[in-house]
Amino acid sequence: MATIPQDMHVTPATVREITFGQAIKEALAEEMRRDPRVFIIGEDVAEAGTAFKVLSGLVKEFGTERVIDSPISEAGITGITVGAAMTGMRPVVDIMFGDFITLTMDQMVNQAAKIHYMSGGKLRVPMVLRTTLGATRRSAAQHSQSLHAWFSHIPGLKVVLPSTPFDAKGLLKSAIRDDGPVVFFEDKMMYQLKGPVPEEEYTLPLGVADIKRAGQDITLVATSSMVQVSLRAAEILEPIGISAEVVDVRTTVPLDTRTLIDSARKTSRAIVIDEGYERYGVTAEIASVIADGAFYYLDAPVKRLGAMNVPVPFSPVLEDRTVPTAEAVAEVAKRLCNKA
Amino acid sequence: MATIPQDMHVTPATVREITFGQAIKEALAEEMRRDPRVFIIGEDVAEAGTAFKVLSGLVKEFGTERVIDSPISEAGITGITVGAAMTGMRPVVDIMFGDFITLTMDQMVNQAAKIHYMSGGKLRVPMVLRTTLGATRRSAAQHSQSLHAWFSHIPGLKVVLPSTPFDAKGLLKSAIRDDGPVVFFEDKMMYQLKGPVPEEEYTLPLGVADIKRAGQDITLVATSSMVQVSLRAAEILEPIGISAEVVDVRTTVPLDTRTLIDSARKTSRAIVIDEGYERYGVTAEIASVIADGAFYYLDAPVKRLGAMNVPVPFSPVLEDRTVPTAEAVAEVAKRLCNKA
Amino acid sequence: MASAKKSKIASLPALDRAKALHFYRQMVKIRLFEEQVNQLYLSAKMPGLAHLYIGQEAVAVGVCEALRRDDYITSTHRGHGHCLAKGASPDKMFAELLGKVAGYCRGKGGSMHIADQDTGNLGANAIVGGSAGIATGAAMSAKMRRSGQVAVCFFGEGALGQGLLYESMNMASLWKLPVIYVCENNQYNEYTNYRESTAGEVSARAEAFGINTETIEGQDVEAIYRKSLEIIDQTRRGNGPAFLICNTYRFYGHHVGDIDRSYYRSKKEEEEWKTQRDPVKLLAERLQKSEMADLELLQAIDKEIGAEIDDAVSFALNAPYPQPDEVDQHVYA
Amino acid sequence: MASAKKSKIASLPALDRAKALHFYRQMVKIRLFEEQVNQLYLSAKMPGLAHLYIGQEAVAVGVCEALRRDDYITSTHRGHGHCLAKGASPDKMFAELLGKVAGYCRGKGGSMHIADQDTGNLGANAIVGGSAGIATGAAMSAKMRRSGQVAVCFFGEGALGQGLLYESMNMASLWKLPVIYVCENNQYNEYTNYRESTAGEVSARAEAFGINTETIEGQDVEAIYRKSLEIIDQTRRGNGPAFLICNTYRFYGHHVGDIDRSYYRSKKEEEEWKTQRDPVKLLAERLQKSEMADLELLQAIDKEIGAEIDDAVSFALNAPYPQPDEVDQHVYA
Ligand SMILES: Cc1ncc(C[n+]2csc(CCOP(=O)(O)OP(=O)(O)O)c2C)c(N)n1
Ligand SMILES: Cc1ncc(C[n+]2csc(CCOP(=O)(O)OP(=O)(O)O)c2C)c(N)n1
Ligand SMILES: [Mg+2]
Ligand SMILES: [Mg+2]
Repeated sequence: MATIPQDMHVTPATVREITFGQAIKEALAEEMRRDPRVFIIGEDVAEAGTAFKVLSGLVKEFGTERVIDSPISEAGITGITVGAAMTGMRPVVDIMFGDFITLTMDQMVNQAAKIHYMSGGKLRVPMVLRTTLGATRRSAAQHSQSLHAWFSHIPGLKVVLPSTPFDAKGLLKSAIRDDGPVVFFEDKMMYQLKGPVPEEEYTLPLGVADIKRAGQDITLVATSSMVQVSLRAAEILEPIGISAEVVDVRTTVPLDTRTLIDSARKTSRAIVIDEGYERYGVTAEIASVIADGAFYYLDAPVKRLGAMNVPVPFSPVLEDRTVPTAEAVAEVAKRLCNKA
Repeated sequence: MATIPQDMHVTPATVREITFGQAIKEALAEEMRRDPRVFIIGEDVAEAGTAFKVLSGLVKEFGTERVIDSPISEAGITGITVGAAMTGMRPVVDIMFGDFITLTMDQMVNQAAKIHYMSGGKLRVPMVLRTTLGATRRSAAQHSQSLHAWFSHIPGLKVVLPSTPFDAKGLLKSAIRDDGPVVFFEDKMMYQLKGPVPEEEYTLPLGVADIKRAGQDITLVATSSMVQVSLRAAEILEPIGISAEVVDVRTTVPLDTRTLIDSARKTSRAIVIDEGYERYGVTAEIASVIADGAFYYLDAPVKRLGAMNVPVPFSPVLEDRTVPTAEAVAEVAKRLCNKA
Repeated sequence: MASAKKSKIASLPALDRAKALHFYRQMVKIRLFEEQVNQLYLSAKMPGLAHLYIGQEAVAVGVCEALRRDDYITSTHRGHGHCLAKGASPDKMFAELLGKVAGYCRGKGGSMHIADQDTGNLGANAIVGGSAGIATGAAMSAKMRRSGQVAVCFFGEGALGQGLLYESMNMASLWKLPVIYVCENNQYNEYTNYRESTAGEVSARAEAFGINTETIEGQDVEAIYRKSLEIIDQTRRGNGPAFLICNTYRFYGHHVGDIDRSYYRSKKEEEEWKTQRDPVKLLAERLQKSEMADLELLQAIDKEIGAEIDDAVSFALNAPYPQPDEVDQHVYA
Repeated sequence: MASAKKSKIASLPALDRAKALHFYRQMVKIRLFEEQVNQLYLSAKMPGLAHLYIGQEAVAVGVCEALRRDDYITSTHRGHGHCLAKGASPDKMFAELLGKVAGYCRGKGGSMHIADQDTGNLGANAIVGGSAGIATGAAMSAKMRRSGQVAVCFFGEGALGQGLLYESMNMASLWKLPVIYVCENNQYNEYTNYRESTAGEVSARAEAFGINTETIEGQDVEAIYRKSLEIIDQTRRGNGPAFLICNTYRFYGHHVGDIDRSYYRSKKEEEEWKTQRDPVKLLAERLQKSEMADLELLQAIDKEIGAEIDDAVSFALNAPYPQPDEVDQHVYA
């Protein structure tokens, strides 16, 4: 079973269209069949198949010993996951809303991320924490955050942000096989998004960005939910003669700096788009990596678009203003290309 | 009692030299005398005067009703602080090591930071969370982190990082008087640092950076512990003809972008230095703000120096390699100025 | 004052008519409010979801009627009942649920974050167990200010899974803080029966911290009211925190979108509760038996409150949305 | 195997001589190890601080002697005793304390993070209560792998303030996980007496979750060993978690730098424990009374172990530091 290089094109014959949610479930099911050490723990993950119904049916195949409904104890289940991972299992813990990772930070950051290092490389913590991100579900300030910047800041953790069903499946399988702790963020609004996924088994390496659309005039670097937004922005720009390249970072850690910098050097302009709060968010790291690495090639400053620096409001008229849109990205792109 | 503008020079007559720790204690004592709503809660803050002995004696003056020893419950005391702040008090919660804020994230981020906004501006949370940062105390991975980037990412929180006794006192008093939640980071290694502090009462505004040293050739933007490092770097650079300007951001939120950008425009070169992990840390935000705002003035890419992207190791020979030094800053500066 | 209260309890007779009818009004108000919320959802007029309190009305009303207006409460994702019981008005609540500027939070909070300091409501909370520390801190503040206020922390039995609750109870007990933890055991954490998530006896969880703990029938508003008066009075006099377990049931889904529930609980179970243990029906029967009210009067009340709720809904439907530029207001106080 | 153990317990006679002397050696080893740690600190040869286990030796030895080598333990900031009792060797421990590459963690962990998978030690933890979830997860893993292993979670009574402990105990009880929570109540959380930070009865904290809970004298290694054999056996057979409270005392400061302790505890109290309740002395006396050993033999053992510790210290002092470029190794597995 080969790792699919980012540029390979899957042969149509083997491909079917499935949703992002189905891709996640397939990845888990395949890894659970392949490796008896893999199990799932979380709130309402079994019969209910999670609040988003993403895991529906897994408990039927694997039973309640491997798809475990837990009490409402995010810190506790994360700690249990760390201990199980240290002792021969490969657990996947499900944290329903990304906002609840606030409760797991000690176990993830002071324990999971550091145990391998603190033990001089002896102990390993092969676990995956799956959680969600993304606003505009009218769920208000405590159920709408995209907090991946926090984990990305912590040495010892890898952070994955898939943007298509194909990427989600291949990256989740690699995350489960990784020998260290990996945090996997799923955009709630993307679960119904359909895309081509091969029948054959495959994995995608962590740390390899993907050029989702080739272009010449400007580079749009995006994560997760913002990749689709950037692709739409590229379509808006096309007719007015701006050819945008869309680069999906796929993993904020490890970050494929080479691909990002090369694209920016080629196009001479870049915008970084992410759904986390803009201030001190992942757009800052990526923008400064590009501004440094492509300094002598840039014709304009690297711009950033993140979520507005406000708690996510409930009212639709307000919430819709807090997340970057294709139109907003296109506007900034036009200005950078002096076509505004 | 007037707010001291950053450029004002305190008249020698009124000044004495006190330590950073004494400045913190004076600020707390003065605010507790001035406002009966202010109280302190934390682990071993009373008789023990904290693990760093910073509060020694406060309990004598204010009693155990206002200097409260708590159980080892970081989440709990932070939650209690939020509730007390919402109902007419102005609590200051003491979180011994910055590493333990991992346990307070839900209460700080999902509660304290959002309550004013979620209530449409009706409820207020005037509280201060005091904690520490800084490595090289040989305390290893769980007692050495500088995690201020996390709070800086969250709308609704203000984040203060003082670098001198004078700043510490003036900024802490403003933090306590602020009507919202403020996180105040103290460098453990700085508690014994002495500096001039006026006898007269004063406060310093949150959101105003301070030029700690004027220069022409390069701007060194630093926070907390790294301000002293940058000042030493400036001294190393002086004799070889590089005049460095050292700008202390003082508060990462609100960030005084004007002062940072103006300095970089003037010198045409900038390095950002901070003791948090470099990747996705505060140096990224500040560097990208400067790279954008001073784009057409910069003669070289903005460089960043943060803590090495590894859990903090115990062994001195390893730990000393993880924190930026004056020599390292000077080396980067020389290269940027083509004097290496 | 405290002693005054004591005598009041001692002499408490069969619930007087005025009070009994007031309880009925309040419970009906919650019931009809929530039915309208469900309608607004089904007719796609309400953004997002909501968690209905129907079936648990006796708890919110029984407890809040025993509180002073200036006493504090903290609430949960299932918070409309607590909010109304503490005195909020339906029109501003509906406006909030629809994201309108006339709402209690100017549309910024929504169903899971309604707060109303005028009635001592420190806010609903969308983090399970998230308000345990806040309520305990409000109690600490009341004690420090010697205001004589108490704080009630409402939470579902699912919050027993959150460590913060134990950290908070420990301090409340150590420092004798005037806080009452009200655990509404409606049998389910989302889609999981609480027995699958809760080891041991619920009451022992609080008793372990030396907290006075009581377990009562959660569908009997009068019993809850009497017990609340007693423990709130004790708590107000400085005897320390209390923990009240009310066994109850949510008649509908975990949220308005939870329609097919057969995989986690039986229709039969739901029917039993709805037919035999409906807190509103039970009170209505008692009122008639005791001849405090006849069917006619009760129907008149239902009608009157129904009209109030209808007006509140149309007020909310017709109210304007916030100005888009409000989006970055109220981030910093 | 399990039943074999059972009979073993039933028939357990007065501790046999070999075992008793082995207990003595282990306790003396911890005592002398810690005295050397203090010396290394005083002579400024050790970077940072350390938390001495002196006074609590009976707990680590009594519990660990009842474990299999492949059973798991998690430990705390005061972890040297647990580490030695589970079978670690002093030389690699001292090397770790001095930040040398020959240390258990190549110098990266230090005093508060020694781990040794060969003896089932999943690591000390500098976060109070931080290993409650880890130990519980190790027990879950053992159960899933049907390995017959158990996990022991050592923690100080201060960890009773951490919510994670309650979240973990709830799941351990629900799922009958083979984990034993060992609470070493040495009376103080840092500089605060535990009664000022702990409401109610400690034992009730675990009983509330339906966990089998025992409280015993923490200075009597034989009592701890016997009780441990019993509950570990029960736990290993699938009867669910257990909670063991050992009342003990730390003879010296919270850490090596905590010299002036008069403001939080009296010299008198310290003297009473040191003179009348020293676990090593108590065992020595018992060995002599029961004529398993005479003073001469015990002194010979002391001397022998003293020599072993001295060698370990000089090994560590002479060992090299890690290469600086190891600093960014072992971040990712
Ligand atoms: C910390 C946290 N974890 C998970 C959730 C998702 N969630 C919302 S309600 C709920 C169930 C709560 O059950 P219970 O506390 O009994 O309240 P009820 O819904 O029965 O009123 C869960 C798991 C949450 N909001 N917060
Ligand atoms: C979460 C957390 N909070 C605070 C501390 C600081 N601290 C280290 S040891 C200690 C006291 C622990 O007391 P106890 O658990 O009884 O263990 P003992 O020191 O008595 O062995 C404290 C507060 C910490 N390490 N972790
Ligand atoms: Mg419930
Ligand atoms: Mg202790």
